[in-house]
Amino acid sequence: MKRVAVQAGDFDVATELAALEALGGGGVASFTGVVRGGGGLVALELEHYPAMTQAQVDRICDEAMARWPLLGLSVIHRFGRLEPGARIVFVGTASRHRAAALESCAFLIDWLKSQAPFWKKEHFADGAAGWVEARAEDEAKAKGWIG
Amino acid sequence: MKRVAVQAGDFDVATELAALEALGGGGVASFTGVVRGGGGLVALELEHYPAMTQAQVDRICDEAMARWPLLGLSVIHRFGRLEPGARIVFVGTASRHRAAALESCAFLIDWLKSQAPFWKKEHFADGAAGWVEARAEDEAKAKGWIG
Amino acid sequence: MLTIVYFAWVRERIGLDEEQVARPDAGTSIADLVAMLAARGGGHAEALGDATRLRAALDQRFVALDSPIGDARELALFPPVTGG
Amino acid sequence: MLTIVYFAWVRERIGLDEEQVARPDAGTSIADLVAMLAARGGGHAEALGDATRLRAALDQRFVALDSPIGDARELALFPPVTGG
Repeated sequence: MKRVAVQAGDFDVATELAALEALGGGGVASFTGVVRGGGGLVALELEHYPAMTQAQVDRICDEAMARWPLLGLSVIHRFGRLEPGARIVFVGTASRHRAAALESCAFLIDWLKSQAPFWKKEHFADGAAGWVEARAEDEAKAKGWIG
Repeated sequence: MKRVAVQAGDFDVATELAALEALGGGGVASFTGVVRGGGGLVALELEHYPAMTQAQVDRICDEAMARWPLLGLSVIHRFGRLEPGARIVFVGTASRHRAAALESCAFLIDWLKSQAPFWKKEHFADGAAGWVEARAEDEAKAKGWIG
Repeated sequence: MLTIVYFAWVRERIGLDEEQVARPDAGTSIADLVAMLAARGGGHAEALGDATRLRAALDQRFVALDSPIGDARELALFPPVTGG
Repeated sequence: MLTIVYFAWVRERIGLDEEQVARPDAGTSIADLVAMLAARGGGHAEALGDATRLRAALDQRFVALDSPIGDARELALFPPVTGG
């Protein structure tokens, strides 16, 4: 099972996890990213490169399935305007081996954070707005994984 | 937030994850263990050491919270008779740092698999039954983490 | 008296969840006590005859089998855990 | 012609989602083309003046800025990604 979705709308984590649990692998790992509030943030705007995103996420999912013995995975990334508390991203993996489920989940979220063609703009209560700067750490981490 | 439950009944993963997402950390990792079927398995029977389990799980949760910058965690372990497809164990962690959420989740599930006072007995369709043997790998891994 | 609790196949082979035994000298190790119990024969011998297959806890703390029993109130004997 | 697509603050500073430019020689690098575009001044200079802040993709594949444009149909220019 490979489910990849790049969408504006929210998703239901329980539905995703139930599908992964039903694969019978015994172990399901997940990571959910949520918009953090604070500092007067009123919304995050996520822009992406539609022609590239789905294909790239699809490709990295194939890589994860080649590298770890996975029974299935589910990757969802939202775009558009998201308020604090909203889910942005979900990665779920299922395997007979808990280390495979956990490591592939970490691999995929690291990749999404550092290599997927998404850009975040922060909007603040005072009307200010600015693009989030990439963290050097994330760029370095992605290179380590991807080789 | 620290939630520790050792219980016979099932649990709702969505409820656990929603509580962790609501902490505002931005990252929530989870691992769910499910009874694997196959080989004629009809049920798994989980025995535990009640006087020890809750206190031990509680202690390891404190250790995880001391070791990683976590906003919260939730650990649930079931006991009793569980059929294939049933959830056995859940670990959820919330942090501002995705690596902290993922690593502490891996730490906790490794500990539960190798150090928590639970024993599994397999019951098969032909009436046979036998206790699951500990994997040397799990004992070794736990020693590495616990130091 | 010392309470001994058994789990998993140790419990099944002995046929008891727990039992009380006369408190040994504080310096007696768990391994020494296990050997004395195994010497009873029957289920005890079956369950406790091979100490390398056993793990132990004193007052709900995992300890090595060569630990002295000291003034512990509860000794637990069981196979390596298989939780999660 | 070559289609260039822009994202995030590169798009905002230039004021365009995409534009068509005359196809440069196949051996021209992305960095060379970026320098030519920046030389137009205005939003292009603002967005593309410092190539160290830019990343690129050719036909939806990430590539280094010193890569030749070759026969690609679409060049994308953008800041380092910040997804997840």
